[in-house]
Parts: sequence; structure tokens; C-alpha cells
Amino acid sequence: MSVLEVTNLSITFGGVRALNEVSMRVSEWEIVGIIGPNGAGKTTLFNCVTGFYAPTAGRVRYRHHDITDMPVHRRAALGIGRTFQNVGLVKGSTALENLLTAQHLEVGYDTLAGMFGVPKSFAEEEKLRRRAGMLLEMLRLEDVAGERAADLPYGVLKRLEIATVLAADPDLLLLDEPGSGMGPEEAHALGDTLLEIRAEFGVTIVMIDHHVPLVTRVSDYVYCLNFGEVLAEGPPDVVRNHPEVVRAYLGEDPDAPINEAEMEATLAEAGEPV
Amino acid sequence: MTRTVRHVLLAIVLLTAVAACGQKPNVSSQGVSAGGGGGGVGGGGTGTGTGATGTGTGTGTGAVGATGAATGADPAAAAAGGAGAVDPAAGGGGGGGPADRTGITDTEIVIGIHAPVTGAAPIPQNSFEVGKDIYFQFINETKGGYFNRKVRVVFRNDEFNPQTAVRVCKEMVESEKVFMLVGGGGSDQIGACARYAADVGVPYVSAGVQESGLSDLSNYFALAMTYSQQSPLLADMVAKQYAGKSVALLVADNSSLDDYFASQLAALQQRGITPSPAKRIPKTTSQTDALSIATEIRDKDVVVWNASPVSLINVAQATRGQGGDPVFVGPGLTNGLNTVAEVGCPGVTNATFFSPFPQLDVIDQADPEFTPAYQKYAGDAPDDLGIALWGLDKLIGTAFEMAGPDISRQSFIATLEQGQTLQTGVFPPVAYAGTHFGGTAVHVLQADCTSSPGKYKTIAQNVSSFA
Amino acid sequence: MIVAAAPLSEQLGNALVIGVITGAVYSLLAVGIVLVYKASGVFNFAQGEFGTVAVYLAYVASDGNYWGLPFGIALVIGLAGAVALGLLTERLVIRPLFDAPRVTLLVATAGVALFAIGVQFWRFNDPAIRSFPAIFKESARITVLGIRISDQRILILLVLAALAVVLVAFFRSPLGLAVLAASQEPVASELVGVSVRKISSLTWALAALFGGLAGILQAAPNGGIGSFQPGFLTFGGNGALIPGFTAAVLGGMGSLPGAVGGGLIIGVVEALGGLSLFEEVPGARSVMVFGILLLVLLVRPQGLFVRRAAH
Amino acid sequence: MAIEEAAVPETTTKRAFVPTPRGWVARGAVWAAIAWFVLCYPGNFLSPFEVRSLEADAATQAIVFAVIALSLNVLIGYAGQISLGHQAFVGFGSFSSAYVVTDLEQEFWMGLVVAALVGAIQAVVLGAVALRLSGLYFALITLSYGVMAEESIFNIESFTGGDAGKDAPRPIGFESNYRYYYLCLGILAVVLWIDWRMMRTKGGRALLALRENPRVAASLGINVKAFTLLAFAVGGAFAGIGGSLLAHRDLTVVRVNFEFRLALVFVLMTVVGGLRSRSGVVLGAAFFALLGNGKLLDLLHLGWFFEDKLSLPIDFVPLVVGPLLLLLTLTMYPGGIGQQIAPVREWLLGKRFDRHAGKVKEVQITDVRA
Repeated sequence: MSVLEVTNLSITFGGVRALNEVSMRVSEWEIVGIIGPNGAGKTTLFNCVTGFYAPTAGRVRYRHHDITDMPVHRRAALGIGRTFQNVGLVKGSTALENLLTAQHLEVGYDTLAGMFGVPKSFAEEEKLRRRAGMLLEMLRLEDVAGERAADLPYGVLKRLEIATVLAADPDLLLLDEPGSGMGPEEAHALGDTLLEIRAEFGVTIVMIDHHVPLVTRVSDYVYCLNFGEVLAEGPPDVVRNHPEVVRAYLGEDPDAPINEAEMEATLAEAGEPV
Repeated sequence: MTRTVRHVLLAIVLLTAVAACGQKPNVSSQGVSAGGGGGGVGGGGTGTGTGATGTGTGTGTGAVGATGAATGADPAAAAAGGAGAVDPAAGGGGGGGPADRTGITDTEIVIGIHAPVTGAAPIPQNSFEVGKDIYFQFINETKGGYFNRKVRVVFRNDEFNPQTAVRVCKEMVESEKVFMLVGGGGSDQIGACARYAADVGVPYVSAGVQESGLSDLSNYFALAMTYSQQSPLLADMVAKQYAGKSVALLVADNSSLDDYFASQLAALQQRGITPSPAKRIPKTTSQTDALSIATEIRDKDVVVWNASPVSLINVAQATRGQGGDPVFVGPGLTNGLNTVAEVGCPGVTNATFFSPFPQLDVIDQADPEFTPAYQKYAGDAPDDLGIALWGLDKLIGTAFEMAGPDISRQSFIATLEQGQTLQTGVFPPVAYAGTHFGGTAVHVLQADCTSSPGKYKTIAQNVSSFA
Repeated sequence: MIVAAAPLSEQLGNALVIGVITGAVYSLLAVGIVLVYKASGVFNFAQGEFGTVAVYLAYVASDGNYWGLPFGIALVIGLAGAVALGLLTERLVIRPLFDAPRVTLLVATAGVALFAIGVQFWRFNDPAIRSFPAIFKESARITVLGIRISDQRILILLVLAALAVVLVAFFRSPLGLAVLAASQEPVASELVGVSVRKISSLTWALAALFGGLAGILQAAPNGGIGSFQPGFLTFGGNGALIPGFTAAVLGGMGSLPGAVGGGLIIGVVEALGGLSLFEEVPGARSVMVFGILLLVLLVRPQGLFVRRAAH
Repeated sequence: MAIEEAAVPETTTKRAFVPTPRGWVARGAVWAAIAWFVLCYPGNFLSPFEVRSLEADAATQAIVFAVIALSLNVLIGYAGQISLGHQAFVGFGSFSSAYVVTDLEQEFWMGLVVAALVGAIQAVVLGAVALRLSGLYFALITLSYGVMAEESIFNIESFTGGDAGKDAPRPIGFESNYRYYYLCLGILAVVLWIDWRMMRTKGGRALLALRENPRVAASLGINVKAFTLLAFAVGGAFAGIGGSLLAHRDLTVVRVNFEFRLALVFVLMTVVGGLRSRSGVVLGAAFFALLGNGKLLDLLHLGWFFEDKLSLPIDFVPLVVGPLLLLLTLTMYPGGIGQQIAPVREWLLGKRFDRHAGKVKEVQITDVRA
């Protein structure tokens, strides 16, 4: 059975069709890569899957749940975790606190019990702390545990973000450009980390990235989006050599008329980072 | 490490210094109080002074105070009074003994006045501070006070706020150990503080305001006619002086004025006058309120008014803007103050308000001592609020005189209740025979907008009927 | 009540006229609020105090007990004082806080207002209430639905209309566009040579000038002599600041014509709250204003007069 | 901006600092001095000084204001929602408590609980509106609500006693100003405890996350609406408790006290205290309370300076100097008192004395979304 199934998903922003009849299927244990030029609708697809956007048409299924109309936090509770293009962390909190926050769904006491300080909450907090320490260690972040996220460099933040998503103990990881801002070597190391994570946590991963070598190396299956449509799909080597894909990438115009970021800015309420 | 130590030391020194500074006024006030007492009569007086100020050390010295006070008085009563002075709770309870002499020593009577000096008060506020005890300064100096007791006035700002009023009254009773409390102005503050004073058995006096909430208090005395008492008089005046004219009745929607509104409306109707509109208006009138009120009263000849001076000015100006020119008349306390005419003219032309005090134009005939005394102790030309406070103090002083040398809270109340008439020449005579609202007459003030700035003149004094 | 009130239709007519003429002042303040909001994203709680400061300065300048200058010069001094306060606020309070959270900025402007009121109480507390003359004293030239409208109120309406027209034109002029650009894209604006600092000073000065106008006009709105107290535009029964904010929000916060319309609506709603119909409802006026605000924000959060979200 | 007293895990021992024994003694001495000042000094225990009843009453006001400031801190600091109608939240608590005690003749404790509940309920109802509105618009709603409450709800005579107000007697055994101070201090301690535990457990972390970025929070499984409402409930309950304590301190509650001006003072003291800094907020509230009731000048012996040197009467000092101090604090220390005292606090908590502690650059966040 597939973990994630997107059928004929379409979404329109003020007359502009950002996604058009996109279908996609992700199976257990797979790593699926999504590539495509800027403005192709990759992040929009993620936003539909995690629930920030309500699609105009089409369904999103997660395991045996139809989650198309489900609020974001409930999708998260079902085991969908995601990272953000521009780092989804609580920047005013320390690395450790971010990992504690990320374990929101794992907390073994009631919110009110925590507020009134019942003894159980102290014991449970200790557990969360230990698990956070473990994750920090795993992602080689133990040195920055007490630093505020806002004070950390970008590469470290990207790693921290992955740690936080893992802290939520997800089944399905949606990674939005985990390798952005990284050089080829770092990206390679990231690929190893991702494979390691899959082995260790048994998660299914969907990732958007521009590092085509990274994507083709770790992915089992790749989708290429362009202008909101699936241009090509298949095993990495097939997609990589697909003539349409090559053309889309070569013909990529930096000032393309549809700019995803711009489109989202008009949509999202001001100030809410996507 | 030494740095750390330095920081700690600094913190401790700072904390101690702060704490010590906080103490200074207290310590010094104790010293002054004890010294003053000693200078007056001797050891006994010293004891009383300390007992009255301190709480922790009060028990021992308080006993001495009681003995000191016992000189020349009924020993039992004095002992009870001493006990009252030692324990604030007992003093507050009021039922501690037959003669509660808190605030009275052989040399001093302490009274507490609260009035608004800041806040939304529409009255010349600094004048309160200046004028609060000029009469007593005058008496202390010329006559040595009452039975060799000088009157000391403790003044607290109630910020025109009933809650603050209760707090400062509580403070004056518990910390300053005042003999009695006086309300300077503001009916809600007077009401709140008088109720508190009743709870703790402290005599409370003020110029006349409302009766609701005050009429069942055994310790409260109105030094002038209340609004409701003035209402028939006012109705008589309207019926007589404005016969056949159209009349409106506007009263602020303070709940304390409910009884006044009812009695004024009834009094007017009894005299065949149907005021229209007869309504309650917002306590604080906005421009919108003022304009819509103005459209309702611009055709009227007479408006019977009992609301705040600020509202009066607002509404009068708006009414004039709407082409109306009614005469505002009303019972009063604050609407008869000169600032109202100064700012309200020409809107308040010929406004006629009752008042417990006469205006500056006649005070020299009513009480020739006022102006020289005011100039001497305030160092300034007198104002009308000075007259009001002088009159208030003078009435209280007259009551002290009547209560005699053996004054206590109980004897003070009992003396007033005997019903003798208190004559001062400033406030109209008062007599509390069978009532605590003993006002008998009013002065009548009229706004004179021909002078610049506008002012009130006294058109009649001690009026008890318009028949 | 014992006495029947005037017929409802007459009351409604009265409320409409009274609402418009009192609401004009709310509009005047709302325009200043919107201007500052557009330029620096600040909810300026000192807007009312720009007005009171102008009045106090003009009073000191003209009153015989103080400087005794001619009234016209006094008015100019008052307005200049308001502008100076606006510039000082911008320079000493807003600019140092440019990257602070908005709540801090809001609190800072409230601090400016409270400081101004504190000084007024300190210097002018005895007597607290003072009188101030109208610019035009005539009170009965025009009558609408039985309500006389003083020349001063006509002046307020004219000033308001003029401001609305001038400001709309201004924001289409190069300078006005620079103001907008400076607020939306400060870095880019600096790059193309627009001085964000100068623009910021300019908007605060303008807003303060409008605030000052509002104060001087509102001190004696009925013609003849009016009266004023410390902080009279910010707090108390004649306060126009809170209605001004409400008006700005009704108008969509970013729209100057919206602010004008919002002020008039708030004025009328307040006047309707005074109908004898609602006599038994305590505080009917504020209940209605709250209701309208809630309704508009929930149904048309972009404001009554704006077609699309302004931001 | 981080959660206060953030625990640094053992993993950062790399440069961990452990005070020397003398350092511990020094810290202990300061702690003892603070404890003495708060616990003993106002009640004249183990104290060479004598605090008068009225001064204890003023201290009580500081304590109650601290509770109110903590309530605003929950709303503004943790949830990112500005409340400009807090005088109404507090007032509702005051009147409810007075009503329960005076009219329903219940115990003070019942009044306190009812006030907390009423505070929470009204805050949640307004919060439900807030969920549909962004930052400054919500501030406007609360502003309008506050005015409406003052003029309308607090004018219902059977509930509030009209202009004369409603009596609010103190509980038996706590009638004296000294004892009532300790009662309020105890309740402040409970409020601080709840606030502290909240911020170090699930709820608080969820609030910080959703204030900064609701999308990230939601993607972590945090129910944004529910936790925003939680913040309102907690803030409202604290406000109600503060209102109840205020009412019984003053013995009577009066409508006119809940003007808009008070809401401004509340916001001022919280922001000056330093949002999200518990100790700063408490100190800020105490500062404004003591400045407002004049006791600060007494304590520091500064009255003469204003009266004689500046001819500024003492009554006007809070009006003039208060806002000035506010502006100075804000422009020089945007983190408020919390920032100013951070070095001392860190030191007291066993860290090195670092003059730059607490000086953090503001995180660009969706603090107020409008």
C-alpha cells in the first residue's frame, strides 16, 4: 500500500493555475525526489500535502486516510513531518528547546498537568530531554544545544531542522530543499545522512531539491514538475535523461513569468513565512 | 572571585540603603511626634504621641498614653480611649469603649480631609491644598486652638476616585490616627468614605450631597442641605422667578443622584411645572451628547441642572451654539465655583446655583476675618474654594467648641445630635435635631458673564424659603 | 421616562447630522493615524496629543496671562509646536526603535502621549479646565434638519475634505509614491536614492500637523468659546483618539478616504447610541461602536471602503 | 527572548562554569537579602525597620500589578496578541469577586476562583475572535471591548453597584494590610509557578512556536487555535485573579477605575518589564505600581528633589516622570528591565557575571501580524 497518494491535484491562485492535475504515489520506505525549475509548483505541492493550502480539486491520501480537508496539525499527528525551504525553526529558542518543542506529539503528559507541575510532568520532561540529547548527538549538534537558533549558521540550522522533524517521530518526511546553500561535498554528506535516517527511523522520504546529483543518488523514484504539471516521472536515471526535463532545465529563464515565491506572497497572509 | 564578592557586597549595601531610605520618613515622623508632645505637656503627652504612631511598640507606651490622657478626665473613658489608640483594629471597631479619643491629645486634635487634587476633578485643585486648614491656622494662632488643643489637618488626595478615597481614609484612620474625617468634594468619594468611616466608628462630615447610602449612617453629618433637601426650595424659586416659563430637568445618571432626580421632579410637578425633557444625562458628556442635549433644551427658558461642572460647560456651550439661551439653575456645591463661570461664560449667563458658601463679593460682610487670614496664611488673594474650605472648617471648629474640653468621638456625635444650631456666618446655620442632615438654608449665586472673566455673585444669603 | 421623547424620525435626523459633524473630528484624527501607519507601520497613540499640545501652546501664546500674542500668530505657534512634537517623536522614539516589535512601538507612542498629558497636568492643573476661542465664532449660519452647524464645524468639514483630496493627490505624486515606497521597500528605496529618514520625518510632521489642526478646531467646535482640559483628545468624554482608531480600522487602516468615511460612520453610530430607544441600555453608544467594529472586522477585515486587502 | 532560565543540558559542559564555594556563598547572601526584602521587610519580621500599614498596602499593589503584568505577558509575550482592553479583563475579575463575596455571601476563595474563571471565559471568547484577526486589529478589538465594558457592563448596577461601587471585604484572618500582603504574595507565587511550569513544558513551548511561526508550529502537530485559546484562558485567568486581589485590597471596586488609561499603564509596565522575562515583568509592574502610588519616591527619598528642584509636585511625578522613564527604557533597552537585570539574574542562577547577558538581537518574527 502506498504511503502517500496524490490524485489529480489542482490549485489556482487568483486565476493562475499553480498545480494542474498532479498525481503522485509514494510507497513505504521509498525516497522520492521532486525536481523542477523555480516556480514549477514543488513547494505548493508540499503545502497541499501538509495542509497549508486547500487544493481546488483532487485528493490527497495518506495511508488509509483521506487527508485532503484535514487541518495541518492533525496531519502532523498522523505522522507527516516536514521541513521548510527557509528553515522552520523557532528562532528565538535554543537548539535543545527546538527539539523539545518538536516532540510536542510525543509528550507523555497533559498540557494542564505540565502547567500545574504535577510530578509526572517532571519525569516525562526528563525523557524528552534525553531523547533530544540523543538526536542532537546523532546530527552532531551537541555543541550548539544551548545556542539560540537565530545565532546559528545556515548549514547547522538545516541539520537542526532535520533533527527537529525526526524528533516528532514521523512516518513520512517531506524535506523542502534540505541541501540548499550547501556545496557539492556537503550535499553528498547530506545524502548519506538521509539514507542513514531512513535506515535508522524507517521513514519514507519525499524531498525537493535542486542538487540533481543528490536527488538522483538517493532517490528511488523521481518526479519532475514544470509549470504545475508533472513533466516526467520514473527511476532517477530515466527522468534525468528525459528530453523534456533536459529542455526545461536548460531553458530555465531566471525571470520566468510565474514565480512561485511571488505567487505565494500574494496568497499567504502577510508575514507568514511559507 | 573578588569581583563576585564586590558585586554581592554592592547588592547588599544597595538593598539595605534602599530599605533604610524607605524608613527615614517614618522614623523622623515618630521623632517629631514624640518631641512635639513632650514640649506641650510632659511625659504623658509623649507617651500618647508614640502610641498613636507606632504599632509594634504600641502596647507599652499606649498604656502610658492612656494615663496621660486621663488627667482631668473620666478615668474609665480615658483608659478606653487609650486602648483604642494602641490597637488600630479596636480603634476601628468603634465599639471599644464609651469614649474613643483617638486623634485627641492634650495639645492637639487631628482631623483628616480628603479631596481631589488630581484626577478628573473639575475644580481648582491646588486651592484645596492651600485652603484646607487656613481657618485652623488662624484659630491655633489667635485663640490657641480649642481648649488648648491645636487643630492639625491631615490632607489626602483622593484623586476624584471612590476607591482611592476609601484607601486614603483608611490610612488616615489607621496610620495618622485622625479624630474625624472630612469630605472635601465629590459625592461618590464622600459616599464611599463615609460608609467606611461608619464601619470603623469615625465621625464623618461633608457639605451636603446625596442622601442615599448616607442616611443610615450614625456617624455621618451633612454640614449643609443635601440635594434632595434643596429640591423643594429650588422648585419654589423656579415657580416664583420663572413663572410660566418652559422648564427642563437634567440630572447626571449617577446612581447617587436617583433620589434627587425623583424629589426634584416631584417638587416641580407639585408646583404645576412639568419639565420637558426630564431626563438623566451621561456623567461625562461627549460632544455628541452635548449637541443632542442642546437640541432638546435650546427652546427652553430654564434648565434645572444637577451634573458635573464640566458637563455644564459642555452643554451650555453647545446649547448656545444651537441658538438657545436657557438659564441653568440647580442645587449645588461645585457648579457655583468661579471657574465654571470663567470657562463657561457666555454659555452659563445668569446661571443660578445654590451653594453652601457665599461668593467673594459678600464674604467680607459675612465673615470679616476671612480675607485677612487667607492673605496671611496663604500669602495670596483669596478664592472661592478658600471660602468653602474656611466655612467647612469653621463649622467643624464650632462643633469642637460645643463638644467641650472632654471631647471624644462619641461626645462629638452626641453634641451634634443635641440639635443646637451651629452658626458660622459662612455656611448657613445647621442644626441636627432628629436628623443628620441639618442644613437649613442656602446661599444663592448667580453667574455674571458681563465681567471678564466671568464670575459668580451672591444674590441672596441664608435663604430658607422663596415663599 | 415620564415625558415622551421627540419622535424617532426627528431623533434619527438629529443623530445623522450630529454624527456627521462630531465624526468629522474622528476622521481628522484617523487621517493622521492612517498616514503614520502607512509610512511607518505604527499605531500612533500620540496622535491625539499632537492636538492637545497645539491647543495648549496656542493658549499660552494668546492668553493675556501668558504671552498675549495675537490669536492668528498663536495658532501658528500651536501648529508649529505640534509639528515639532511629531518630529521629536519620530527622531527620539520611533527611529531608535525601527527594528523593535510593533507592540514596543505602540507602547512607545502611548508613552509620548502620557508624557504630554503629564506635563499638561503639571503645568495647567489649576484650573484644570480652560477656555479657548473658536477661529470662526458664528454659530447659526447653516441649519440642517434643525441642527445649527457652527462655522467652526463647517471649517472642520472643509479642512477634512481638503485634506482628503490633497492627500489622495499627494500619494499619486512622485513624493507621495516615494513615501509609500519607503515604507514598503526601505532598502530598495535607499538604493534608488529616496531618503527613508527624510520621508519618515515628513510623514510624522504631516501627521502631527493634522493632529494639531484637529486639536485647535475641536477646542471650540460650537463656535464662540470652547473649553479644554489636559489630554482632552485622548481620554475622557470628548476623547477622539479611540474613535479615531476605530474609524481608521473601519476604513481599512491603509486608506485615507476610508479613514474619512470611517470617522463619519463612527460619529453617526455614536449619535444613534444616544437615541431614546436605547435609554435603558447602559453605555449603548460604546456597545454599538464595539458591535460595528467587530462586525466589520469579521465580515470585511479589509475595511469598508477598500476593495482588496491593503497589505 | 528564549524561554527564561533555559536549561543548558549536560552536553554543553565544554565551557560550563561552576562558581567557587565563595561564589556560592555570595550568591546565597544575595538570595537571602532578596528573600528578606520580599518576605520579612514588609511584615516587620526579623527587620530593624518598621514598615507602616500603608506602605505594606502599597507593596500589595506592586504584587497585584505583578500578577496582572504576568497575565499580559502571557497574551503579548507568549501568544503575540496585544490586549489594550486589559482593564476590562481585570475589572471583570474585580467585580465578579466582589459580587460573589458581597451579594452571594461566599468566601473570598470562592470569589477568587470565580474571578479566575470569569477572566478565562471572557478572554477565550475574545480569543475566538482573535483567531480570525491578525495582531494590531485584535488590539483594536480589545481596545473597543475595554471601553465598552467600562461604559456598559460595569454600569449594570446590580452587578457592579453603579458609581458608588461594590464592597469587597478581605477574607477573615487577612484583614490587616500586612497579612493581605502575604496572601497576595502567596498567590503571586502560585501564578509564577504556573507560568514557569507552563513555559518549561508542552504548552509554553507550543505557544512560543506558534507566536513565532504558526505554520512551523502546525507542521509539528501543534493545534494553533487550541493553544492560542489556551494562552487566552491562562492570561484571562491571571487577569481575573489580579482583579480579585485588587478589589479586596481596595475594599471596594468602582467602575471609574477601569478606564482605558489603566489598560495603557498595564501594557506599559509589562513591556517596560520586558516581555517573556518573568523577573523583568514582575519588577516592571512593581516599579509602576510603586511609582504610581508615590511610595517609590518615599523609598528612594526623592520627593524633595522633584518638589524643590523641579517644582514638580509629588502628585504629578508619576504622570510626568513615569512616561519619560518608559521612553528611556524602551529606546535604550528594548528588552526592558528583563534585559537590564539579566546579568544579575544569570549570576544569581550560578552562572558567570556577564554584562552582556540578555542583550539579544530581536528575532524577526510574526510577532504582530498585521
